[in-house]
Amino acid sequence: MAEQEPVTPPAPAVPKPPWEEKPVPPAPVEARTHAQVVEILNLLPDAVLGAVEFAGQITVAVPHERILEVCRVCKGALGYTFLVDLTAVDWKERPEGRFDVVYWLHRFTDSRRLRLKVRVADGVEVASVTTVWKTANWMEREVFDMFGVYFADHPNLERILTWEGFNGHPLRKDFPLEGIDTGAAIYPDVFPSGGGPVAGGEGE
Amino acid sequence: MSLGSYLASLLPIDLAQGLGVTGRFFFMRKATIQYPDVKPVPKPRFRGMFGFNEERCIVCHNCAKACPIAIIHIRDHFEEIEVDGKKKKKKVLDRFDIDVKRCMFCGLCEEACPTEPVAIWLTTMSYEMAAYERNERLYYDKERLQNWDGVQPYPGVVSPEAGQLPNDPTGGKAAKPEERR
Amino acid sequence: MSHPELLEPFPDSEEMEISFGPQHPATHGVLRVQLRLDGERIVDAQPVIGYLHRGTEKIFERETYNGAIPHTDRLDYTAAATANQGLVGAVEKMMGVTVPPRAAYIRMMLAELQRIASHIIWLGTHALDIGAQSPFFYTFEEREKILDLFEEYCGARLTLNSMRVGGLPFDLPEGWTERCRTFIDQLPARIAEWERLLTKNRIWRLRTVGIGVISIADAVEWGLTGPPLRGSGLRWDIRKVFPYDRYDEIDFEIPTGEHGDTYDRYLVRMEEMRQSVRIIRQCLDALPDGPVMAKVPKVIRPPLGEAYFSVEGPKGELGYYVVADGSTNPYRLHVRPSCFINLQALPELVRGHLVADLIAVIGTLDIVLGEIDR
Amino acid sequence: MANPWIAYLVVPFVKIVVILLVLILVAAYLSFFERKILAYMQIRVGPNRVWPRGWLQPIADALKLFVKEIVIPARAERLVYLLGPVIMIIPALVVFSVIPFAPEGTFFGLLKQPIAPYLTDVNIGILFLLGVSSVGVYGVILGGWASNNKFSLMGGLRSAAQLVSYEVPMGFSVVAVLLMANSLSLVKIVEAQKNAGVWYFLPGFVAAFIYFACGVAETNRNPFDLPEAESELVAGFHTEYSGMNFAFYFLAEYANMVVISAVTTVLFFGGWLRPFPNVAALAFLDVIPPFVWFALKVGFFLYCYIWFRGTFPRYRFDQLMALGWKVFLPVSLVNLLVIGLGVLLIGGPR
Repeated sequence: MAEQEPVTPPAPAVPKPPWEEKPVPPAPVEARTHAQVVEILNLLPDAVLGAVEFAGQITVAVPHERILEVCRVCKGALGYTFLVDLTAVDWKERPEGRFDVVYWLHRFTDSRRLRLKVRVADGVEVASVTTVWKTANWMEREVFDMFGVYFADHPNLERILTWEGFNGHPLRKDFPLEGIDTGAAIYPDVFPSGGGPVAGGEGE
Repeated sequence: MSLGSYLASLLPIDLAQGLGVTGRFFFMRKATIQYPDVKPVPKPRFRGMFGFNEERCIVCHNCAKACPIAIIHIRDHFEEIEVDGKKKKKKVLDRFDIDVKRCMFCGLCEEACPTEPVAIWLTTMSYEMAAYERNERLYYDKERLQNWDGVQPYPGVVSPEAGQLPNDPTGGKAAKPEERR
Repeated sequence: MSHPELLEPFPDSEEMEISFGPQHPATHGVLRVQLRLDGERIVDAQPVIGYLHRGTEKIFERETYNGAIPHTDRLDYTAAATANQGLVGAVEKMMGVTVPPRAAYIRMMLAELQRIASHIIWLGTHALDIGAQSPFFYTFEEREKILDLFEEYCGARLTLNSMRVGGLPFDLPEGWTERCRTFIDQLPARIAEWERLLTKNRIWRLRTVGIGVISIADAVEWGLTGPPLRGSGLRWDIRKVFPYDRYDEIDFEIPTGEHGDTYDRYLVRMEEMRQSVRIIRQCLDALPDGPVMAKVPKVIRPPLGEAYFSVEGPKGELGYYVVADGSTNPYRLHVRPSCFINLQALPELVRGHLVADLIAVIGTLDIVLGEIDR
Repeated sequence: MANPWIAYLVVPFVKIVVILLVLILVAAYLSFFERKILAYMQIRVGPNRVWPRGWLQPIADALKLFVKEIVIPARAERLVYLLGPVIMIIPALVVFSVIPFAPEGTFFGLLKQPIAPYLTDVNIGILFLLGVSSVGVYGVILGGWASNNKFSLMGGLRSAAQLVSYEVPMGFSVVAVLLMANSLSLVKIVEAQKNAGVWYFLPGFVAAFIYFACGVAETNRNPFDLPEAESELVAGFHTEYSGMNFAFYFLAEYANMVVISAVTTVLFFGGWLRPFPNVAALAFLDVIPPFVWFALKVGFFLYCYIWFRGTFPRYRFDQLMALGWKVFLPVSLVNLLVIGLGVLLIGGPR
C-alpha cells in the first residue's frame, strides 16, 4: 500500500514477501516536528494541544474554542481547501471532554491530508465551520443528529437522518443497541404509552 | 444560433442514427427468460438455500458466532458415552435453528465452519424458498434444514437429505452455465 | 448560473410548494425534494433524506471486522465491491497488512467491473428519466453479464461480500478469466452503440448541455468528488492520488470535462467505463499467481488507534474512518458517504432551472439513497 | 340509391358502425402492437401470456379497465372530471368520418353499383378536420384541472400551450397541400395526386415532415410527450383517472395517432394510390387492392410513432415551445412560399 511513505518490509536473510510475514501494526509516533504540524505552529503557536502520527496520518488536537480560527488558517494560509469528512466519536468513559469532533482536511497542492480533533463535553457548543467550507453543513447536522453535539451559528441545525420527533441520539454509546420505543412519542393517540414499534429485533 | 448551424439542424442525421440503433435491436435475439418454464441455472458457488448435515456438525457454535445478525440458534447438551473403556463427554445437538427470513446470505457461517467438508453450506444452487407465512415457514429447524420441505431445488440439484456435498451440489452432473438461456 | 434570463422574478409570482418524492419514479430511491416553484421554474429545492436510515454505523459497533463487510454491501447497493474494498483496505492499513499481489489484482478487477455496473445503472436510469427508454434495456443486458461474473466468483450478484481483511476468501474459479476477457472485449462496441443513441442526439444535448453547471471552486467548496468533480475539470482520482491495491502499476487516464454541466459528466462517466475496460484488460494480462490471503490472524484485532482510508467508488471518494480500541469490534466506524455530500450541492445546481432539469440533475449526481441515509 | 330512406339512413348508419368499430379495434390493438414492437426494440418479448402469444391482450386490458372501480378524488369537480375524457375521445372518432380510405368500388361485385366506402366527402374536409381535432385539447385541460392535483394541473396547462403552438405550423403545411391540390375536399386531394401522377410527398416533403412532426406533438407522443412525462409529473393530466375514464383517455390517444397517420397518408402519400399511379411500368403493383395500400401506409406511420417512442429522449417544455415557434413555423412558411411559387410556375389543377 504505497501511502506517503511506503512501508519498507524488513529484509531478513531470505526476503519473505510481506504478506507471508506476521503483520506489524503501525505505532503512534509523536509528530510535533512534522512539517504539516510545524506549519500550523508557526501561525498559531498556542492552538496545538498535541500532534500524533499513526499509520502515516497526522492528527492535531485543537482546543474547541479555537477550532474556527484554526480552520480558517488551514483553509486560507495553508491551502486545505477541501473538507473531506467531519464526524465525531463518543468516548463515554473519558472524564472531561466526552466527544471528539474530527475534521479531515485535504490540500490539493501537494495532496496532503490533515486530521483536526476537538475534544468537547456533552452540551458544550462547537463553532460551526460552514462559513469556511459549505460542505460542512450537512455533516454537522448529521453529527448533531447522531451525537447531540451543538454547533454555534449553524444555518439550520436540525436532524437530518432521523425524523423530527425522534428523542435521543443513536450513535451515543449509552443509546441502547436494540433501539428505543419510538411509537408512543410520535403517535401518542395511536400507540399506548410504552407501546409502538421498537426499533431492532421483535420478540424472540 | 448561427444560420449555418440552424440550417444544419434541419437535417436530422443524429436522430436517424438513433433510429438506426433501435431498428437494429428490433431483430436481435431477445433476452427474456420465460421463468416458470425455463429456470435460469445458478452458478456452482451461488449462495442460496442452506444445506446442513448433522453428522458432520461438531456443535462448536462457530457459525452462530460468525453470523453478523445472529440468526443461528443452537441448543446442545453433554452426554456421557463409553468409548473403549474411557468415559468421555460428548456434545449432542438438540436444536439447530436458522431464522432464514432475516438471513442476508453472506456466507460467513459457511466459512467459519471448521469441519471438512463443512456441516453448514449455502452453495446448494437452489433459490426458490418463498413462503406464504414467514415466522413458521421460514424458521428452519434441524430436520427441515436437511430435508427441505417447501424449497424447490433447481432441477438436477441433489438435496442435502440425498447426500448433497457443499462443493458438488448437483452430485457430479453439474448443469453447464451456458444453458442459462 | 447558465440561465440568467430565467432568474429575474416575475412581479406577481405566487410560488407553489410541491413535495417531490419520496415515492417518485425519478428520485432513484427514497429521496424527497421540497420544491418551491414559480410556475415551472425552481425557486428553491431542499432535499429531505433519512427515509432509508438503518443505523449502519451503530450496527458496525456490534460486528466483528469481517462481520461488518456484508453491511458495507448494503451502503451503496449498486457498488458493493468498492464498498468492501474500502472497509477491508482501512482495516489492513490499521494492522499494517500487505495484500498478496494476486489478491490485489483480483480486487482491482472486481472494483472496475463494479464501476462499470454502477455506471451502467446510472446511464440506464438517467436516460430513462430524460425520456429515452431503450438504453435502459441495452445497458442492463450488459450489466447481467457482469453480475454473472460476480455470481460465478463469490456466489452473489448484488451484495457480494467478496473480500476479507487480508485478501480474498477464495480464488477465481477456472475459466473465469476467459469469460471476463470475452465480456470486456465486446463491451466497448456496446458502449459505442449507446453513445450513438445519445451523445450527438440533439434532444439529449438540449436536455443536458448547460444544465446543473458548477465550477471547480464551487465543486471543491461543496466537497464534491468523483464524476461530479471531474466533470468540472479537476483531474482528481483517489486511484492516482493515493494509489491503493496495485493501481500504481496500472496505466490508465482520468477523464475530465470542461464546463461542469450534465453533458460533461455524462461524457466523463462514459469515458470512465472505457478506462475501466482498459484496467481490467491489464489486470487480466498481468494476473500473478500465488496466495489470495495474507498471513492474518483468525480473529482480527487492530491495535488502539484510528485511521482513514478511502477508495475511488463509482460515485466519488468512499472513505472509512476506523477507530479501534484493540478489541474484535470497531469502537467507531464512520463512512464518508460520497452521495450524501454530492447531494448537498443539489439546491445550488438546480436553482433557476425548470422541474424537468431537476430530474436531469438528480440523475447526473448519480445518488444512491442507501449510502446517503446509511 | 332510389329510396332516400336507405341512401341517407341505413347506408350511413352501417358505415358509421363499421368505421367506429374498426377504429376502436385498431386503436385497442395499436396499444398491444406498441407494447410488442417497443419490447422487440428493447431486446425483450412483450406481452405473450394472454391467449396464445398474447393476441387477446387488448381485450383483457379493456375488460380490466371496465371492471376496475372509478375513483373520483375528494374535492374534484365531479361533472368536469367525468366530462374530460369524453371531450377528448369524441373528436378523435368524429374526425375519421371525413378520411377517404378507399376509392368508390363495388366491393368485389357484392353491390350492384359502386358506393363510396368512406362516410362523407365534405368539400371543406380539411377545415372540418383541423377544427374538430383541436377540440380535443379541452378534454386534457379540463381533466387536468378538475382532478384537483397540482401535478395534473401542470400537465393540463402544458399540453394546452403545446397544442396551440403546434397547430400553427401544422396548418401551414396543410395549406401547402391545398395549393397543390386546389381543393379542400380530401377525396379531391387524392384524385389530384392521381392526376398529377405523383404523391404530394415528392414536391412537399418538407411539409410532410413538418405535418407529421406536428402531428406527433399534437397527440402528446414522444419526443413531445411532456404532458404525461412520467418522470416529472408522475402521469400528467390523467394521474387521478382510473377505470373506464382512463380507458377513454388511453383510447383517445391511440385514436388520435391513427387519425394523424391517416391524414398524413391522405394528404402527402396519396391515400389509396400506389406509388406513381399513372406509370404503366409499375402496373404489377395494382394487384394489391387500394384499401391495403392505405392500410400499409398508415401502418408505417404508426410504426414510426412507436419507433420514435423507443428512441428519442424528451424535450423540455420551453425547448419544445422554442422548436415549435422558431423552427417549424418559419420553415413551414418558407416551404409554403416555395410551393406557391412552384404551383404558379408549373400551374396546378384548375
